[in-house]
Amino acid sequence: MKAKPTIITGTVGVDAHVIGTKIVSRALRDAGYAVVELGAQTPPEEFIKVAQETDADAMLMSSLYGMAEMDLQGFKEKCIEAGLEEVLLYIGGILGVSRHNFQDDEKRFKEMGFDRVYPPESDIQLAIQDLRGDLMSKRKFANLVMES
Amino acid sequence: MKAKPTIITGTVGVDAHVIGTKIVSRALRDAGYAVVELGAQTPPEEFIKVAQETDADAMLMSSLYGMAEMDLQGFKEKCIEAGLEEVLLYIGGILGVSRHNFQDDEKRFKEMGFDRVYPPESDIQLAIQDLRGDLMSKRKFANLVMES
Amino acid sequence: MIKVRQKQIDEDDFLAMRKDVLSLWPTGQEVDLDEAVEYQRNLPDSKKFYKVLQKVHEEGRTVLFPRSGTPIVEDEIELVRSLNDLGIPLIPFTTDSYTRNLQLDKAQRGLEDSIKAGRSMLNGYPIVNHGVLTTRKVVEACDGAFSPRSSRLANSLVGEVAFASGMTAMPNSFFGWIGGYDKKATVEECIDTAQYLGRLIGYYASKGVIITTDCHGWLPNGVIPMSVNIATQIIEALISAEQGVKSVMPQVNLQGSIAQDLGDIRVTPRLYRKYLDKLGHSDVMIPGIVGSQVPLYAFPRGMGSAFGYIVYTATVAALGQVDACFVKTIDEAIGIPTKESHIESYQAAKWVLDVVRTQEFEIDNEDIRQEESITEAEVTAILDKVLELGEGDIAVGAIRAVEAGVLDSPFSINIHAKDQVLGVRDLKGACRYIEFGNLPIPEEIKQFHRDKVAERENVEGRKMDYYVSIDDFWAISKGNLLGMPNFNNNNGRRGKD
Amino acid sequence: MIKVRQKQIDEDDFLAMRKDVLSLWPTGQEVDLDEAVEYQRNLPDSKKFYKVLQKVHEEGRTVLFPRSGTPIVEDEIELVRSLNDLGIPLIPFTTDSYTRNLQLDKAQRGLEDSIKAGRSMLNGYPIVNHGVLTTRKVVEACDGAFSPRSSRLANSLVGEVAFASGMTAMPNSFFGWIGGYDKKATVEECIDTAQYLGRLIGYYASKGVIITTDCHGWLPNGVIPMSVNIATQIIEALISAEQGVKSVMPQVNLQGSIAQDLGDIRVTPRLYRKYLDKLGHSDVMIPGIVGSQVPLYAFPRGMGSAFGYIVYTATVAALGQVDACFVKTIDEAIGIPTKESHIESYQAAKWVLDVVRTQEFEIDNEDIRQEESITEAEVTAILDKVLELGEGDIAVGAIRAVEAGVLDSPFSINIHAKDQVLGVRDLKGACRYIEFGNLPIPEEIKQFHRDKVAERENVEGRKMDYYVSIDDFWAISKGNLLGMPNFNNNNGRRGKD
Ligand code: B12
Ligand code: B12
Repeated sequence: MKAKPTIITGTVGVDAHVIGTKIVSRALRDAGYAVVELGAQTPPEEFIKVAQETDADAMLMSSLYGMAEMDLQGFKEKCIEAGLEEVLLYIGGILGVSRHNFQDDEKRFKEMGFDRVYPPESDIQLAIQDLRGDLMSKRKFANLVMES
Repeated sequence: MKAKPTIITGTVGVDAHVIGTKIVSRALRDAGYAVVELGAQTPPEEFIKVAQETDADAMLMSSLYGMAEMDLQGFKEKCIEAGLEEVLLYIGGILGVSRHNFQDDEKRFKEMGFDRVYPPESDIQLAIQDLRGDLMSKRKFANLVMES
Repeated sequence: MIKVRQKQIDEDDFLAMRKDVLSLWPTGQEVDLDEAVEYQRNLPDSKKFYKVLQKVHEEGRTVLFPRSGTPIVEDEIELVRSLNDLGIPLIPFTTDSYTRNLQLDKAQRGLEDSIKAGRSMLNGYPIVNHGVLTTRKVVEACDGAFSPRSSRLANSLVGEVAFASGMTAMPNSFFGWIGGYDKKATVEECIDTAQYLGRLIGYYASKGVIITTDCHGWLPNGVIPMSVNIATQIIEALISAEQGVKSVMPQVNLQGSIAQDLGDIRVTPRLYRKYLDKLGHSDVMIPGIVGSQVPLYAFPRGMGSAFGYIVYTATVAALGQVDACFVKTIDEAIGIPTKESHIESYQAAKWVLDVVRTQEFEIDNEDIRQEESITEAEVTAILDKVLELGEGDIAVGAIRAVEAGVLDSPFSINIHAKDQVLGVRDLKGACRYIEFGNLPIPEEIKQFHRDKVAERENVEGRKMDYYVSIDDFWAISKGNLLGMPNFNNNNGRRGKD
Repeated sequence: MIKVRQKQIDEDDFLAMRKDVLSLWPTGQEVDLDEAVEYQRNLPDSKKFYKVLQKVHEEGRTVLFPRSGTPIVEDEIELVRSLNDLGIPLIPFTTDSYTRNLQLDKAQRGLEDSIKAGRSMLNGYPIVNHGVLTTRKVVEACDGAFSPRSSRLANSLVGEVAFASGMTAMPNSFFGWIGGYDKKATVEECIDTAQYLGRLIGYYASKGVIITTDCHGWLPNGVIPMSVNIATQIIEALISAEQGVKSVMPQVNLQGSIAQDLGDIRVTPRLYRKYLDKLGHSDVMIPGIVGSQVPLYAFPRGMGSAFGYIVYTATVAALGQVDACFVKTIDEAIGIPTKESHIESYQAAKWVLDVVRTQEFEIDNEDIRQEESITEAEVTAILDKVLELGEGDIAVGAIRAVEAGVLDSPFSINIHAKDQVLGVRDLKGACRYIEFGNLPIPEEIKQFHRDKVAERENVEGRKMDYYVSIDDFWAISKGNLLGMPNFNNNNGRRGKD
């Protein structure tokens, strides 16, 4: 069992909105996680490759530019193929184009295999709480007492 | 036959919005009409009384404060009772309360016996053209060449 | 023969007058003055208008002071709460037009119809019909200080019910009635009525309860400088002060010219102080001033433009560092605003008020100073003339001044107004006179107006007359300060036909 | 080893490079440079960006220069027409993200999907896929001057297609890519790319066709002074000028502090002129400047607050008398704006721009002058250091400066940025550094920043650190300039858990 869970962060596709994922990454680090920060404009394949290399426990993906759905077609399936079915998939940001309902986004991304979907401007501390719970319930970290 | 048509103006009920009816009155005078300007806050009964006294040809009523419908319940009937069935009834301003459709206002006031109903901020010159046409077609002024 | 005098109403006479006022409608009997004083005494500071203003002033903020009212009490409670939730500490209380005209049976019918229909059939809250007990529920429903709006006929009764219900401010603005609300009352009748409310507030003051009076002055219905408005506000303040009012709030009408608006913001409270002191009312406080989007220009109909006008006005108010700010809503040109429109409009205004005030940005230039000194000279000349006409009695002077056109303003509702003055904007958008009527404005200042008007005549190649005045009146609603001859409604200019 | 130099690309080399660029996608073949020059020559003045700016400047107006783009050509035509109908003479042309990253097959798919679905599946107009003939239809559809937006990878090809289609301006802002659009490119690669577009515009210029370059500088992703942004804009202008660009448009990023924004508006064009002249480009004109709501603060989500922010920014732009103004829409925080949101937003902004500019209001005070001199000192120190590092060659200097952190800005996308600087607002809302990294800011000015930051630390009783910087970054979206520790998203501050 690893000492610290390993989390991969980044924006997916050619999304340039890096500010949010930088803040997310720092918050995870502050909370005691090992963070592999891929930054902006990270192709889905790179997430998978790095997850394999680092034995990652979760991916916290960001997307703001409205094209995440196109970018992530079949992503969960590729994760499974790559032996990453146990890796938690979270996504946050702005997931649709133009005025739309978050509920629709959430439904769509859950159907695409994401474990959790966050609305715009979510509180990252709450997401970190979710993450802790999800990791514990996967029993990968039997007694996850993080620094925070 | 009179030399000039006589027009009565004013805001009806306790409506205080006098600016519009002052502008309307001046425009009518500029256009050569005889105007009896009752000003703001004129009770419906006063319109009728003055119309009788002055042998008026039309009333151009204004109402902006949203309560015209209440103020003018049964007005046309009272005009008829008073022998004023031939007097043209025009109304303009803001005829309903809150966001609403002018089309509904128009329908309602026409049903109440108004000859013409004008939307907010109407061009008074166009209304004066209407008036001229209506007066001529009533043949009260066979050859209405106004000054304008 | 003028009977009214600038003199405090004798207490016994006043108590006798009260009986008549309270007998106008059954709910009058709910008003028990001693109990009301006690109730007022126990109000928290957040419900005392002058305390809120003072606090806001100390904190260097500009808060919103909107207008609104709706007939059904549950709706009104929801409305005042939603305003308060937005951070608005000064809560308006608009009464409906029937109430204002003391047609209380019609108000009753409107109220009942509203309840039956489940939607408002009145354009405000019929405070008299609801009475003290019900209205206290509204006052207690949120944590803000209340100020009801009325007009002349109902002023005394509305004041009685409002103060007994825990409201702590009210306009006592008899020139407001002359400008916009009362067609036939004489100036003397208006002063009479104002003296009653002043005396009532004075009575509360004598028991240690301070109620604030906001002075609106002669409602400016058109494109004109604010001098007459400011002068008449000060007259209203003096009349109220004589009756025992201890707290007055000046209102600066923001017209859209930054220089003129900021000049007026500076000069108005200074002139209030000057004349209050001069006439022996040094103990009357000015807890704060309110900037108002009031000059009665037609509002833009489009939502975007309406937001533009609202936020712009709030910005100027904040730059002028006024304590409170009244802006309209995006529905202004359409009809009584929905709750949503209220909220969005005030959120926009609040955003900019907070952002600008944080900056403590000092703004000054030659134009502002010039407008300031012009307004000061005009107001002073007018007030001195009024005092002269009254032989020292401001009440008498006010009456004679209106008669003589020494006080005058265009498009007023009241038939006693001369209506001989008119204005247009100059090239930079400041309001200037084109017709001075009998205003006692010093000759060199008249010349200044004429020069500015001539500049625009030269540039536009047209005479600055009544029609341009009306063009300018519509201009803001069309997206600028200077009117164009071809606005859609043509302004009654003679067409070709 | 740095290979790039501040030196005009040789014409033959350039023509050879063009072949490669145009072969990237079939529509490249639609570009015939001579025919394009001819087409450009015949454009009316209203489609020439610099002419429009000059005219606006002479008339003393501030016009809107929005952003927008949509994939389907009929929709794009409708969009540009509706902007133009609002009186907008400078028409933006946002390309989609796939295009900007030269993923033209994905753009093609997105375009086809959009057409099939009848709604946009791309976040902009795929100009390369549409090609010259189609895009000319858009340009000809309205009476405005066009400026397309791209990022590094597609910059050359987008420029080729856009100019051949009759567009007459384009950013050539390689620091913009470093700040916000390109993760991996080296500064050298960025300069290379910018030199190509500069050379292309220079080629048009040599035939008498003036195309304007707007310089955005290092995209400021956070709460920091604009000095690095302005310095890098000037570097971009110099790189472009060397390639033959004859018209550059400075952009002033309006951050919400009136004093700082107005100071920057004054100083920016002056410093452009200074360095252009100093380095031998006196013949490059500055036809106008644009004020931009660009510092990349999260936008308010509520409609009212969004209008507040938009109108406020436009007001400051108009007070600063800039020639053009870019504001976002009320949908900014939500998603790609609808056509209605565009229209309402620009109507609001236009209302205030027109109303304020009419007034020719002069605004000045000690704070503005102070900000002006601080920005001037910082930009000068930075640029002089860059020139020193490059031993007189600005291109070489720019590369070394980024490496050394002499040019630096937080939260940049590019991995070559040092990311060692950080800022917060001071008590009055001006942006100050809390971390200077290696910026060559003179010591006494650093001290000024520290003093201002200390003032706020004292008042708020908390250290001004990374977390406050992020609080401040969110502040505008929450309705003020200064961030509070308890904004809903907590800013990643360590919680209690
Ligand atoms: C800043 C910005 C940019 C900057 C980015 C700079 C940078 N270095 O990152 C620049 C200028 C480069 C940019 C470019 C573009 N942008 Co942009 N941009 C914005 C803006 C104004 C703010 C985004 C931001 O940084 N927010 C602040 C950060 C801190 O918040 P955040 O990212 O949401 O992250 C927080 C939370 O959401 C959460 N979170 C984030 N991710 C995750 C993930 C998980 C798992 C969890 C639990 C939580 C979480 O925690 C974070 C910290 O609190 C938004 C509009 C807005 N919201 O105001 C538009 C916006 C996102 N951009 C948009 C667009 C279209 C673009 C462009 C395509 C077009 C253009 N304008 O040039 C390009 C795209 C380039 C590309 N290839 O992606 C659109 C997207 C539209 C849509 N989805 O429908 C928006 C919404 C604006 C709009 N309405 O048009 N943009
Ligand atoms: C100025 C004004 C006032 C002034 C009036 C001053 C005065 N001396 O007239 C004052 C402050 C006194 C006032 C008071 C009130 N007002 Co008011 N007021 C306005 C305002 C801002 C402008 C009205 C105006 O003068 N327009 C300009 C004139 C020239 O236009 P007009 O009257 O429409 O007339 C033109 C055309 O319509 C046409 N026309 C007019 N009549 C006719 C008739 C015919 C036959 C024809 C052919 C053409 C025609 O020609 C005219 C010249 O071009 C409007 C909102 C707006 N539109 O911006 C609110 C507004 C009319 N007021 C309103 C209300 C509710 C009130 C008050 C009840 C509450 C309050 N705020 O105190 C009181 C009512 C008092 C009373 N008893 O009536 C509401 C009415 C709501 C509704 N209908 O749903 C409005 C719409 C504001 C709002 N959205 O709340 N108001």
